[in-house]
Amino acid sequence: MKLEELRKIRERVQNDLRLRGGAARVKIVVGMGTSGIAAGAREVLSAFLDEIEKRKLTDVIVTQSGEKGLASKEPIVEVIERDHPKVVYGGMTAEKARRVVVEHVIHGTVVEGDVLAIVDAEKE
Amino acid sequence: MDKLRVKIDGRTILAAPGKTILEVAAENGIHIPTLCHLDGLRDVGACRLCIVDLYGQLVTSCTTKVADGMEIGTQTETVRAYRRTILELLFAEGNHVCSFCVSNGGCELQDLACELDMHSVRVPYTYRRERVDATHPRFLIDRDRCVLCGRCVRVCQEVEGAHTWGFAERGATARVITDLAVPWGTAESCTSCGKCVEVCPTGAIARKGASNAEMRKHPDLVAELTERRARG
Amino acid sequence: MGKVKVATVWFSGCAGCHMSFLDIDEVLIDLAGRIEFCNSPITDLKVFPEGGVDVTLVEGAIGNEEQLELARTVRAKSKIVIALGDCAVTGNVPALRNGIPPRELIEEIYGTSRTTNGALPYEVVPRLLERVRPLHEVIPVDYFLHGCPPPAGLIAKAVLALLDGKTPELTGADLKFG
Amino acid sequence: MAGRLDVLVCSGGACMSSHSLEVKEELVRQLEAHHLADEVRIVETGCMGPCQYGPLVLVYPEGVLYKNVAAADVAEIVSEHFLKGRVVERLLFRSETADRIIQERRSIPFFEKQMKIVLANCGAINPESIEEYIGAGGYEALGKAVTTMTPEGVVAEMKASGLRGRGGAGFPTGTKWDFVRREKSPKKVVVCNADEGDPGAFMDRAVLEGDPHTVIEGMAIAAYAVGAQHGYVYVRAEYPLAIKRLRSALEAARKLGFLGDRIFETAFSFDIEIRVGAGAFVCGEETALIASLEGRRGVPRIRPPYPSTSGMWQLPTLLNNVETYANVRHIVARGSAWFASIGTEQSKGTKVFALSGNVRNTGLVEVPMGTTIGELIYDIGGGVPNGKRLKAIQTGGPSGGCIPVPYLNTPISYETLKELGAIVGSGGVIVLDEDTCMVNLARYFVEFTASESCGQCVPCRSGLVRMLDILDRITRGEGAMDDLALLEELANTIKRSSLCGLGQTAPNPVLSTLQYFRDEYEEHIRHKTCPAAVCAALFVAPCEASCPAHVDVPAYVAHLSNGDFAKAFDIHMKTNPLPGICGRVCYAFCETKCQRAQIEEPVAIRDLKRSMADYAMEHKLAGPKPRARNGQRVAVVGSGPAGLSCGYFLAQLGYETVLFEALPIAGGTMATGIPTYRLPRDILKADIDRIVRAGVEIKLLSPVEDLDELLADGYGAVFVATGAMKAQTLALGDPLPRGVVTGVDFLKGIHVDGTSEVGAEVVVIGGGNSAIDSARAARRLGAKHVTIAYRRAKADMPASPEEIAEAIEEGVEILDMTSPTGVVGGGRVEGLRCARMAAGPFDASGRRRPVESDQAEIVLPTSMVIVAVGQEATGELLRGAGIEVAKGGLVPVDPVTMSTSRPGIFAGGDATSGPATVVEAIGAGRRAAIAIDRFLGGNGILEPEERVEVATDYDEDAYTQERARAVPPMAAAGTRIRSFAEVRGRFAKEQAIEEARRCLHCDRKQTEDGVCCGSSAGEAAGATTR
Repeated sequence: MKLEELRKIRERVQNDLRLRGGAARVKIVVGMGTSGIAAGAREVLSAFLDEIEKRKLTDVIVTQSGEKGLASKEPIVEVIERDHPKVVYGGMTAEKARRVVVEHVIHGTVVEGDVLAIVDAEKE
Repeated sequence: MDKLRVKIDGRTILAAPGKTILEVAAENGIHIPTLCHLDGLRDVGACRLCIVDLYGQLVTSCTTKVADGMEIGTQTETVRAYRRTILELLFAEGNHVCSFCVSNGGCELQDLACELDMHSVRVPYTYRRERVDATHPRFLIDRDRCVLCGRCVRVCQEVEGAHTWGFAERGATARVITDLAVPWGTAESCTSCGKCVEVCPTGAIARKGASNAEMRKHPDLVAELTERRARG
Repeated sequence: MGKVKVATVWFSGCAGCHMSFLDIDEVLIDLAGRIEFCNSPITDLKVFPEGGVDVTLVEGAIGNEEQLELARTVRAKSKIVIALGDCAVTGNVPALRNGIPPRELIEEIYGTSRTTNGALPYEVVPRLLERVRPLHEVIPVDYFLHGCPPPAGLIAKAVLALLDGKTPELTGADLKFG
Repeated sequence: MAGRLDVLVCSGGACMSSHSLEVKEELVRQLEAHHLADEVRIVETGCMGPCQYGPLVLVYPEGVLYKNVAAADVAEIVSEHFLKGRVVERLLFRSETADRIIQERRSIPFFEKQMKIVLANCGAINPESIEEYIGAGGYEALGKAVTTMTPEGVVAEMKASGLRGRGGAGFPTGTKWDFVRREKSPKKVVVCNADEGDPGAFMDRAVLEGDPHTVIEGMAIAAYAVGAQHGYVYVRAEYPLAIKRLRSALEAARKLGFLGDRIFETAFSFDIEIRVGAGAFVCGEETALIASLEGRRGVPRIRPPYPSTSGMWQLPTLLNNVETYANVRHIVARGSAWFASIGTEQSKGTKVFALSGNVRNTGLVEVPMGTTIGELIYDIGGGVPNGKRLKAIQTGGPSGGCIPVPYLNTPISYETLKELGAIVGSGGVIVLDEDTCMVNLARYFVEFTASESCGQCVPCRSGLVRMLDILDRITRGEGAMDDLALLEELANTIKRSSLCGLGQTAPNPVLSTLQYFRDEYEEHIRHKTCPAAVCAALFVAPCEASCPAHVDVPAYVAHLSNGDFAKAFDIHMKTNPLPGICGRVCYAFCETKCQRAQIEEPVAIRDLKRSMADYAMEHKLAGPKPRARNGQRVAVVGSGPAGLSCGYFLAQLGYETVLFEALPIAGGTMATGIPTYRLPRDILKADIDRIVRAGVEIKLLSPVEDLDELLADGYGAVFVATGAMKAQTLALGDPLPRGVVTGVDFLKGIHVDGTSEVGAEVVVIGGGNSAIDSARAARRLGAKHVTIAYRRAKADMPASPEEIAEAIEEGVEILDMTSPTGVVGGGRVEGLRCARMAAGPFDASGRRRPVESDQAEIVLPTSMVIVAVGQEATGELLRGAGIEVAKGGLVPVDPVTMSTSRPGIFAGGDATSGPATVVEAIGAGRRAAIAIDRFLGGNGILEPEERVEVATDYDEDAYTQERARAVPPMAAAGTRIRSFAEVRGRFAKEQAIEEARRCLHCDRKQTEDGVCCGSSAGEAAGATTR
């Protein structure tokens, strides 16, 4: 074992432990109420997780929330970035989820067409 | 070798390095009471009766080596009081009934009561009740009279090399045992050399059938033996 | 000057200490002129003097309720109490029964005895204490005379010192038990 | 696919014993069932800390902490939280101070003030995964040390860090390392002492179970620094889980090359073996530990030589404790300067404490050195539960000492605790509440050390047993005052002359309790009482022991359970002649000690008493017959509870007794101060009339001005019970506008003078019962809005919680942390200016002192201000009789005889104690009556007959089953505020009988053959140890 090897292990494992750090840059919240799940929120959630894994994003966490009260727009997803307003997407699909990861999460460009609302953090 | 300068009870004394306070005191005619110490055996500092005052710290003189500039009090109020309390504790934990003891008149514990001015035992007595082990053909042990000084254990290990005697249990139930706590008479390692009898400071280990007048012990035997062995 | 009032009492012990007291020989004559014996097994005076005494010598350990009671009376009515001999000082031989329940003891001693026909003395004699105790465990004691029995000379030394109004110097070999 | 949730299940020892593994298994099943196994990862971790609330489940990324999770809760957590994102609120932590739920782990007060260095990984990673350890930065420090630092450099870092031995002695770790490093020996050994043996200490176990690699890494760094090749961990056999995890950690470390040959491809080689100890406490002592490691009898030997020069196999040996090693990697990785910046001048870093005893949040906590004791107990520990008062904390286990309440502001460090006679020790902290008997506590520790002494040296072996004898004697009520001196002498002899640390520290629990709680020892010896009602030989039952009047509660409750109200009443009258009053306004100290609370709730003793008293009143029962008159006369000044009680018992003893009362009515504060909705005046009158019928003469409108006149009048003795009627005031303005009154005057106005003027808006200042009484009375007189302004926190109000709750129901608003500074208004008061307060340091009472906050002053608009901030005695009458009067008008008296410095003059009640309770005054009056009897030549015996245990005639076993406490009917708040009618109703007769049968009969201690005949809870009550 060399020091460099140790550090390699650490980097690998740290990705694994990122959930517990509480210091994620971006938090993606998938609405998983009854209507959300009926509209395909499970697939959306899986797509997010898969895409994040593929792109080795260590500072993004995916979590879930309950009913948002806007059944017609489900699945609904919120993207919360530190120091940015919250972006709420509606009518998500697995495909759109992958796009949000690439464009919004990685490149910082909101995927305009699917946005339901942009909410300032203070107003909540 | 350079001598160290120490002060014992106000007297300045030159001492050889590597010696214990007890040795230096004895060489200079200063008596310090002892019980578990015996010339020729390794010192363990268990009975605590030889404590002396280093003015700030109490140490057992049998285990503490002299150091240059050391100031030692062997008879300060503090150590005298503590020694007396410790002696009372010894008397209280056993059944030290001198009047019918085979060592009456030849007992180090009895002598210590005189030496340390012990008028009465202020703590409650325990009244221990242990069976006398008289299974050995020549010797017996009355554990009620044992002070757990460990001299029998050490002489058996260090001089005889038989390792028959040992300690068992702890706290108030600690006691000396032969082999793995078997009756002495059945302890196979025992060579029946009798050194334990000679070093036992009280009447706990004694020769069978000996009258009080006959039961005089010779603990100095050990020092003689070890010295002779050293000379080869 | 009036005579010094002296009492002696005898609890659980063998009377050997009293014998030793008598062994002080010619000193007894000297003492006779200076002390008044108030209560003592020797004089067979059975009631402890109401008015109190100067010195009481106590032989024996405290083994039963009567002795405990009397020991307290002795303390209340004596200026100086001396524990005389190893039984009073340490419990000595009588205390060897400690650890055996009194009931068992009585049954062992009386229950199997031919002379008592197995009758057990529960009511007529004072009840045994759970443990035999040295005198100072039940009352404060001023001086301790060691020995089984204490040598006559030691007793004489202590008593004479007290008669001279001095504190008996008990030290070294004076403190030999047994 | 990457995980979405990490679910950490605590599998520390405490959580495992509350079945956390079942929770984990159920989680696995539920995740499978919901097809979440890929997204949710379950991690078994070491101890998370708040053991009280186990099993604990921590869910990331949100950081939601669930407590007391049962397997049955798992389905809900999975379907609600993991699937739908709805946190399961009922399993969350709740704030102790405010009524709110706390979701995230980091905002739970228990964690807020902690700083986790040693425990950083405990509860956060899987202890059986070396990868997780590495992910958390593990083995980086070892790599750094062996590849970039010299051994001297490592030692220098340790020295500079200021780390001190965490095993208890606090020896500088770097210095010890330096000793070993300097030894010229080709072979050296490092040893980890994991023989954690203090009762109540479990920090080493938590580290070994929760983060074993941190210890391995620390030992490896140490070995590198001192030049050792072999390491041993000496761990007690009682820690099988720690052994198992350590063993698997060692294997994993070897596999990755952190142990073994050429570590990090350097010349450094090192390996570790586990040695399992057989559980002797003394083996925590280093020389005994080494003896045991070598396979010999585990007894200490004299030092020097120290292990650093001659330890295991006579080799230079470095011996440190688990927690010490756990600090090492952090110091190496982050630098000594960082470490030295934490803590106090001489005590650096953090310390792990195991909080246990009477504290809300028991468990493991880690705080920076310098954290105050109060912060540890209150902010982290959550304070003392069940409404009990803190008495002391015990630190350092059997080698440590007690620290009483006045020292809560002491910052924790090796030096400060030592100064107080305690020690940091290994970190066990036992919180003790008012129900702890300090003598019994000391006895417990001495019993422990006496049986754990190795038996080698005389002072420890024989001395501790003798100390135990003496302590036993004292707890049985057979102690003498001389025993305390002997106990101290033995303690000092053992402390100063024992061979090893065990003996040298074993007397500490006795010495420190003697230092701070000597009065408690003296209570046991002089008065044969155990104030905490623990030492079973000294009382009938805990209720009786805690009653200031020592009413034989078990006896009268037993009579009630048999339906015999008259006999119950007779028993009560033997010690307390005011049952009607006490059945309503008593503080019911008895109920706070009632052992029934261990099953559900205390027996409703006060309500039972009321039923009995009402029965006696309605049936015109008189109570026990007094003795024939003996012809002697005694005067009593004041007709409050103390005076009435003293007068009654004097009459029972045959004295002709005259009570002098200055006012036109009898009863003292009971008549002038306690509102009628709590104590109807016909009840007061009935109790007083019964005393008059028993032979006491009461002279109203007869103020006494000169005690000597009374004595000259032929009274053989005088009992002065003039109360504490003078209201304390606040400087709110000069001159005060109209509308500012004292609580005393306000309540007296209502009940004696018949005035009833009240403003629409009323502010009451104060936090005691008279403040509550004033507020509730004001509501009844028509005040629209009543506010109580109190300068401390609501939880610190001295008023009874029951009264406070009832006041709030009646619309009284309580504004705490509010301290009045002045009134607003000219002719008539218009408002009250108040400063807003913040919680400051702890005061001698153990409460936080209110200090001015930076919030702006507020003005409470009001037309009336009632100042109810306390009352005091004047002591005038006694001063006039030449008796010295202390500050606050209080007269010093003997607590048993109530006699003043002047023979023949006795005093009691509020006049000598300051404002207290009715039942305390009754007790004082009775004690005085007994003492007066003795003074006048009597024998002072009120009850010649021995206590008889009351037989009961129902199926007791049936009543030891859980059974709710009976609640008497209460008037609705809306009805209550319309009149001064009594608020609380009473039990129906059958209901009272049923309730009385809930009594567990703690008075029945042992039958002749030594078998306890009570129920299991009854046994608990009779036991001397808690």
